[in-house]
Amino acid sequence: MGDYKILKEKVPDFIKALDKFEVFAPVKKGDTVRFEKIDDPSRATLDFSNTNVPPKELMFPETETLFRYRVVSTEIEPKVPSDEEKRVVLGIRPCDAMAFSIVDRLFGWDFPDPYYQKRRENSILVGLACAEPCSNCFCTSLGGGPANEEPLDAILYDLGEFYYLKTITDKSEAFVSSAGDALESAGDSERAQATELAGSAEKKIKRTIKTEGIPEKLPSLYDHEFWTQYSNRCLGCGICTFLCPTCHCFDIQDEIEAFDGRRARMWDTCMFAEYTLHASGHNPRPTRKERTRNRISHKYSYFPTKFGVIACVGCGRCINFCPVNIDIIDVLQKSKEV
Amino acid sequence: MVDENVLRDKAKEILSSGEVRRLIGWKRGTYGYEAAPCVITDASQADDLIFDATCVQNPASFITLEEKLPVPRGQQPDTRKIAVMVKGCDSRAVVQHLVEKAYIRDDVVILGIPCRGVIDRRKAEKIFGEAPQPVLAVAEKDGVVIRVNGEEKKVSREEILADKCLRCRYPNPVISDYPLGDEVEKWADDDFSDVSEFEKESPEEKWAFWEEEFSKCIRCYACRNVCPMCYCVECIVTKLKPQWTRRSTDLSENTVYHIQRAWHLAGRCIECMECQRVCPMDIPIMTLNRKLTKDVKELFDYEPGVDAEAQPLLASYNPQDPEEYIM
Amino acid sequence: MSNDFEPNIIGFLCNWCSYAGADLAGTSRTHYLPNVKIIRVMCSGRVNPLFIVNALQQGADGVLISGCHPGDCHYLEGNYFARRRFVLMHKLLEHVGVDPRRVQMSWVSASEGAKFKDVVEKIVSDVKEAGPMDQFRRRQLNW
Amino acid sequence: MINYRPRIGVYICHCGINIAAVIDVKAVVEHASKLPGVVVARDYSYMCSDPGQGMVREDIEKEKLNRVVVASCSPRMHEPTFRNTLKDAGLNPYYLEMANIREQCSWVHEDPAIATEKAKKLVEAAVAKALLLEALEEKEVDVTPACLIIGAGIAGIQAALDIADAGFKVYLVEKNPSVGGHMAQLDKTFPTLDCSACILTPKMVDVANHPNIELMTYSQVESIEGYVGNFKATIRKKARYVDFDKCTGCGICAENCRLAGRIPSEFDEGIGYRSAIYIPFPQAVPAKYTIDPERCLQLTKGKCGKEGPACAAVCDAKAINFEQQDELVEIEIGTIIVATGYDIFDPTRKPEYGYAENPNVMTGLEFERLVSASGPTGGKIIVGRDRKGEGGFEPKKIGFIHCVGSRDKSVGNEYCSRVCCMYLAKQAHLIKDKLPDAEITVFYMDVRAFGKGFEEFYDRVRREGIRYIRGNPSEIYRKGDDHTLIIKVEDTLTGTPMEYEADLVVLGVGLEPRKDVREIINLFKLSQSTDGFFLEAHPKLRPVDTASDGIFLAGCCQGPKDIPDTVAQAKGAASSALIPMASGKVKVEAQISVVNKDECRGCGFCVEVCPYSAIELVEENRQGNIIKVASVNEALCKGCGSCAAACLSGAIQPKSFKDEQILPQIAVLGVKTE
Amino acid sequence: MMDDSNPYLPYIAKIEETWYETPGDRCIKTFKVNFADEKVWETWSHKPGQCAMVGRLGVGESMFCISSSPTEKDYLRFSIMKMGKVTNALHELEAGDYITVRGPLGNWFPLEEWEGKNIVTIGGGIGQAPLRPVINYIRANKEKYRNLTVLYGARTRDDLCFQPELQCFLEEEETTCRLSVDVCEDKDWEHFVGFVPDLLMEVSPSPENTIAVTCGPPIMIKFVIQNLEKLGFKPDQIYTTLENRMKCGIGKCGRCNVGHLYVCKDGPVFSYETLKDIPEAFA
Ligand SMILES: Cc1cc2nc3c(=O)[nH]c(=O)nc-3n(C[C@H](O)[C@H](O)[C@H](O)COP(=O)(O)OP(=O)(O)OC[C@H]3O[C@@H](n4cnc5c(N)ncnc54)[C@H](O)[C@@H]3O)c2cc1C
Ligand SMILES: Cc1cc2nc3c(=O)[nH]c(=O)nc-3n(C[C@H](O)[C@H](O)[C@H](O)COP(=O)(O)OP(=O)(O)OC[C@H]3O[C@@H](n4cnc5c(N)ncnc54)[C@H](O)[C@@H]3O)c2cc1C
Ligand code: SF4
Ligand code: SF4
Ligand code: SF4
Ligand code: SF4
Ligand code: SF4
Ligand code: SF4
Repeated sequence: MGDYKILKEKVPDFIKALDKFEVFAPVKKGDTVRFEKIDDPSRATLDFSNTNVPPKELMFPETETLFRYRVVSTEIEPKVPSDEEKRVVLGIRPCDAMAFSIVDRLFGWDFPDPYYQKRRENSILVGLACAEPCSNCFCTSLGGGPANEEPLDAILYDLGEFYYLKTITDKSEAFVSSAGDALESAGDSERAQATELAGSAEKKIKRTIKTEGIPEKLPSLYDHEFWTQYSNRCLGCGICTFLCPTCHCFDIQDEIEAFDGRRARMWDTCMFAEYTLHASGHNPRPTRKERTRNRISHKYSYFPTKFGVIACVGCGRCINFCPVNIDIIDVLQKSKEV
Repeated sequence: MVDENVLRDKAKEILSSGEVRRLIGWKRGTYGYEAAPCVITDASQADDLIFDATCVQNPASFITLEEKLPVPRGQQPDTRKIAVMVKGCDSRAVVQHLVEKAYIRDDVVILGIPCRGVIDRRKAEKIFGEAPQPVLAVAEKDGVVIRVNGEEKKVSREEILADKCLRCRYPNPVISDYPLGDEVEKWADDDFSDVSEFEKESPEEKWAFWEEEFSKCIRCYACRNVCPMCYCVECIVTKLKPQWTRRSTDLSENTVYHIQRAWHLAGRCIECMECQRVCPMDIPIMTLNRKLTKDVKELFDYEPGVDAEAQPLLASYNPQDPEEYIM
Repeated sequence: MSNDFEPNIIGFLCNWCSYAGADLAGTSRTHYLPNVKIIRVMCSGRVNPLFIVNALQQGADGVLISGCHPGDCHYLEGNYFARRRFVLMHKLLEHVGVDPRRVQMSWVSASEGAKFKDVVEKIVSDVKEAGPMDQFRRRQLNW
Repeated sequence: MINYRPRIGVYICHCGINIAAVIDVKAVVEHASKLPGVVVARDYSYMCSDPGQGMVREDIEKEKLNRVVVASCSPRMHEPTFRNTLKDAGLNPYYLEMANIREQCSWVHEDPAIATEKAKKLVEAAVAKALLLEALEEKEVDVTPACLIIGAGIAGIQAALDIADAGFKVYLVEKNPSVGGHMAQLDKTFPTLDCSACILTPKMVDVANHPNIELMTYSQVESIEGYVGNFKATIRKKARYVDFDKCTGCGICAENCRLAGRIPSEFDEGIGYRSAIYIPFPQAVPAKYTIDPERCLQLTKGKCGKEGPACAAVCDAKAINFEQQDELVEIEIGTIIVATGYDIFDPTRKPEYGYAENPNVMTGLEFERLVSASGPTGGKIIVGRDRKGEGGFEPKKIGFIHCVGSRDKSVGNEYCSRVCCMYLAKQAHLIKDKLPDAEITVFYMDVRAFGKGFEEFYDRVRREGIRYIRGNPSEIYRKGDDHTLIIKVEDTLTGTPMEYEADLVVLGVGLEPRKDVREIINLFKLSQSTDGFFLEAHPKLRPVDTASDGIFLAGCCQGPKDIPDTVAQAKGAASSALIPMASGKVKVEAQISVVNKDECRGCGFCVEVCPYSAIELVEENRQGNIIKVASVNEALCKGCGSCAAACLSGAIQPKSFKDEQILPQIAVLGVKTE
Repeated sequence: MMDDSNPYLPYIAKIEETWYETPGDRCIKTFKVNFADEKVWETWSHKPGQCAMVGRLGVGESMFCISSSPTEKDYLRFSIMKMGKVTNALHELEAGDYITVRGPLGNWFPLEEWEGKNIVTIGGGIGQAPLRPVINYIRANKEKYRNLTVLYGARTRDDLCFQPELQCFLEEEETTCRLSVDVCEDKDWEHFVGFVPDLLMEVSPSPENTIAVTCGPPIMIKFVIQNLEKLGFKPDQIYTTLENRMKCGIGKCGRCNVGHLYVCKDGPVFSYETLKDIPEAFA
């Protein structure tokens, strides 16, 4: 498809030109980076390692209204995103993008989820190839890579003075055409530089795990003591899952204010004790051992068994952010050894 | 400071005596600037134990994290002790636990480790970048010797130690059964100038600051879960009957969550700074906690976690307490 | 602040002194501003400071806590605990940027109907100046 | 959490026009009827009246109401009334919630629109809470059939006799060596002029002899613990240094005391004198001597004369014992009556009246002793005698001054002492009786002759030729070297400043709370009203009750009053104290705290804050693990809820004031009415 | 199925009748409901064993099995035990009130496959609710099945649900029905006293051409299955329904998984053949 370039100083103009879309891009607050809707182009940044919160929140927000109602009436008003809310998401890292193609399977399975799907359809994903992977990145072990394109609509490469923009899908052409002056055309030389960048980035990835056999092995470790080595120090905080681009568990709660109510869903995590607690008080996963086991097994065994793909993209967030050094690569490696 | 071999030997001795059911300490992490807390139950695992300036975590948190599973009929619960290694700051958590009757003195074996400070991962990353290999670091009187990415360097304390250490008032454990290593000299003090500075801001400025910070919170509750003082059976934050805070994340609920937790730590927070360390969103939680720590000290001349015989701050009063703002 | 702002203030009054004091203001036909709505508790010591936070979140612009004078608590010492808790919570809220005038405490005895009026006038005028509390009100955002 | 189907009835009271004149009652009814859970909303002119209550009862039956909200006056007024209404209709009385739309709405807000909006909100909040009310069980405990009465003035005496006559044990504790209180000091009593001693002394004797009364004079309550029905008190019987049983009351000791006639007599208000071993007055009960440990030479100096204590030497009964110690007695009682009386205003606090300097300026109470036939002068009106009873003169011009220390903000007493107008009238009359030629002038601000027969008496006194001048003297000073006093005053009826000469001025001193009132407050956890007297539970409807169950008030300790009122109140207190004793059972507070053991972490914060030590940590088996959790003693808990605010996880909650019941109120009140 | 485009939107249903099956703190109340919009019936169809999310606006929803058989027309029945927030709120409701219904959800008992076989149902407590539609379906289609045996037990006599119907089963010729209670002080109780797995052993149904369906508390299911195996039942002859905490009911929210299976979507009906390798199924 097309090759373009954007001078770095033109990025704000580029964003401004996309006024037909809602533009989402990473924004820095202190040392944290997170996607936000951009009203002021100067707030967007493309200079970051990866966002703290993965862009899954753009399709599947932390808290989202499913429908509204009045407690005293029998009318309900669904809050499904409309077709009109077209968006461009700028600066998604390839690993996070790949997570969408994994989670798509879940949200598209059997009962399609209109909230997630509508946003997916409405969004044009513009990736940002990694030049400096973080030290805990292991995307290559899961079929990804610093410039992996699936399921991006376009991808940016940081080539110093400018970004090289490569469009991948028809969808992306729509937005490129509206970008106007901010875009210049690019060609083979940029393309070559980009390939080189991707290649060298890939070489910088140090951490790996061979996933073969893991999905089959994990269920056999169901009662194994090895889980407690990790679960004993797990805080049960759920950082690993909240920040995981493929974790998708949620809770549904009703909230009322006087007579107005809404049913909303919000992120939840299998690392919380309340997650599986029955109304009767029985908890099928009573301790952190069962919960730790479930998290790892879900990603590396249950999900692949059901949906044919491991629910991990190797972004390294759960390793980076786990406050107690529960390192998924280490866990998986050990699981093979025991 | 302690010789790791002394520490391991002690751990082995205690574990093989059969008097403890678990021992909490640190072992080398899989990467980076932080050790990993670890729970061991067998003397054979004691060789994994370490202590150096990467041992930032507070092991006391893991005492109360242990789940008490239903005891099958006809069996007895394991009531053997828990052994825990503590730095100065960590030891205050144990003291405060005792004040709050979380367990009794006889339930714990305390291995006290004098400490010259631990490093702050975020500061270190700014200086040396990411560290794919586990880092070794030793705090000395005049700086920290750190082995990172194959090189050994020495940096000043100010540059690399965690903030809590730069104002540490209790480098030596305030309670211990087995003091391991020689006591170290106190090298810092706390004047709460950071808090005083913030106090000077106008309400609007303060709120602007918190609005930005609180809106980042993803309510993972890591700050609560890691906090050695947050060990309620049922935390009001997640309680449904009544529901004080809603699970949905927005500025309102997030703010209330933070006020609630800060309030619950009033006169109880022992300043281990774990809450702020673990926050994936870099929320300066200590700015709230330290405000209360300062006020509690100034208004009531009270400091939690130093005297196991003390009364809990908010479960006691003095008829002469200040009456500021009361009409 | 515009003068037509009528603050909504929730008052937590202890049954024995302050609630009785407010009753006395009533029996004495002491007219005062209607902005404070009272929730009766048995003792100021019952007031969990988180009620204040909850009230601000639920939409109150200000919160008043009132109890017996020190030493006069019907339950002997409840107000001493209340005082400690209040002073700290007040400081905490101030630190978060909540205008400190929004949250006040008073000692009003069963015989101080007139004082109750004064307390009400004071907090109402203070909160009027502070303006509507909309910092962390539970809003219907994204609803 | 609501776990039933709410059927709430809301009743809005007009309170005549007290509510309805300001609040649009119909609009409130309309609003209430739409609230969740409400099945009926009605209004009525007087909800507390029988038809009003009947309406509620009927709805409970017909509409199957399970919660009731009454919006009317203060719950402090009628909560018990409506609780009973519910109970009568077979509903748990704690399913009632009240909205105070009178005291805290219609009476204090003028604007009908605003008041109506506020009333709606208050009703809404009450409904929100009512939804979450729980049925509470009113438990009963056994009552120890005994009453402790503190203070043996006429109030304590009367209460003691009534209770004892009803067949219950009474412990009557009096601080002084004799019972009788102030009434014993009085000469004749207004308005009927019966002789005080004549009507009082028989009662004093009765209390001493009554088989059901254990009289403990010269004693004090040291400590008190427990709760209604089950109090425990420790009484300190102070050492009299005289063996109570051996003393025959002959009085030889006093006559022989080396300090005889040297110590000003408290009973005689300092115008008569006594010995160091004494009975306060001849008719004292018990007629047993007491050694004043602060004056007795033997006790203060360790020796009395060369030969040793004279009293001991002369006592044939060998009753004197300098080694005697205070004795502590523990008693168990079911109820308590506080009847500790009053002190008179100390006129030195009004130096302009020259009381301290001039022996012929005296207090009304001194005058009572002066005029009393059993007093130091034998009832002769002679002023200025010395200690030996020599000298002195018969006054010719006498001034009486009203309101000394009463109705006077400058000394901090805003209240009227209720007895001074009348006792001054009485005293003026008594002088006129004894010194018909004396020129008597009474300076008054107002004359309050409101009691039965008072106005008639006042009229009579004026007709006797006693001059009443309306004016408040600004100064009293000695004219020259003799005893003539000048009273400076402005006649406020004519507006003329005047000076009067007098050779005796009687100050109509008011009644004040006792100087040691704090001790009693701390002991019994009582409250004070603004005037400093003990606070009754309700000024109209519970005038003898205190805030603490089982503790009652009688006499002037609750506020100034004359003897008939004192006796009436004493009888009231006696009958109130008899209620639990006669029924043998008493209800304990139902709104007490409960612990949710599954949420308790055993920190004991609640234990530390509970003022009644009602909580302890007990062992609990949580699925095989032994842990400690809080547990509340139901008889001790008063339901203050302090524990709930101390508990971090909300594991302990006072019934009817649980977090889950208060938060919905906050939620409702937080929403603004626009 | 409901609104095809949005599986989170519930139908509004009106309660027509309610009654209590059992008394006590954890009482069971049955709700007979009809859709507020009668047109829903045109697209609605459910099979025995299927569930629905039943809720109350402002409170939330929970998963309950539809305890009426598809053969019972124009109404749905739910039998709900009072347990937590949602069930408490539902218990408050009475005829004339509205609830939300989202379903039918999950899979169902393969009754077509079972045609021509003997059927044994083994229920405990509220676990009888999902079995009720099975039983009634078979009774309505007697000709297609061979013998029907209903084994049902509860803690006490009062805790037995659907008592009037049980009476019918007892009286009916073609149905074998045996009841049990764990504890009994009642002298005129003529049935079994003891636990359901023991009742099963006493009755000892033959595995020959038989399907056994069981539902009840997890511990009961565990022992019933053990006993069925002792009696010679093969894993594929044993069916059960699982319950787990659920929020979405449509295989998204993730909380009801046992191993790789979502109880809400892949279940709640499972053959023991499927479950036997998933240890978490009986956790
Ligand atoms: C000058 C004067 C003239 C009056 N003339 C009249 C009159 O003519 N007619 C009339 O109706 N009223 C008159 N009164 C009012 C009358 O005196 C009171 O109404 C009456 O005495 C009140 O009785 P009491 O029992 O409440 O209090 P008191 O008489 O004061 O008795 C209280 C008793 O309690 C004892 N006590 C106090 N504290 C303690 C303690 N801690 N422990 C144990 N014992 C304690 C005291 O020693 C005392 O014996 C007059 C009052 C004054 C001052
Ligand atoms: C204008 C006015 C304003 C007042 N304001 C106040 C105030 O603000 N505050 C205050 O404290 N007090 C006030 N009062 C005084 C108050 O009304 C009385 O103190 C109080 O009502 C007395 O109650 P009681 O039960 O003694 O008499 P009542 O209220 O008169 O009741 C006596 C009852 O007995 C009935 N009865 C009478 N004879 C017989 C019989 N032979 N057989 C059967 N039944 C009979 C009567 O019908 C009546 O129902 C006021 C009085 C008036 C006149
Ligand atoms: S981030 Fe780490 S500590 Fe937190 S839940 Fe995940 S594994 Fe446990
Ligand atoms: S750790 Fe950080 S993000 Fe998580 S709840 Fe605490 S403050 Fe919020
Ligand atoms: S926030 Fe409060 S209730 Fe929650 S765990 Fe911490 S101290 Fe306990
Ligand atoms: S609040 Fe933070 S600093 Fe304080 S004790 Fe808890 S974790 Fe440590
Ligand atoms: S409510 Fe008051 S009296 Fe009762 S247990 Fe709690 S603190 Fe004690
Ligand atoms: S304060 Fe709360 S948690 Fe602590 S012992 Fe009391 S009830 Fe239990």
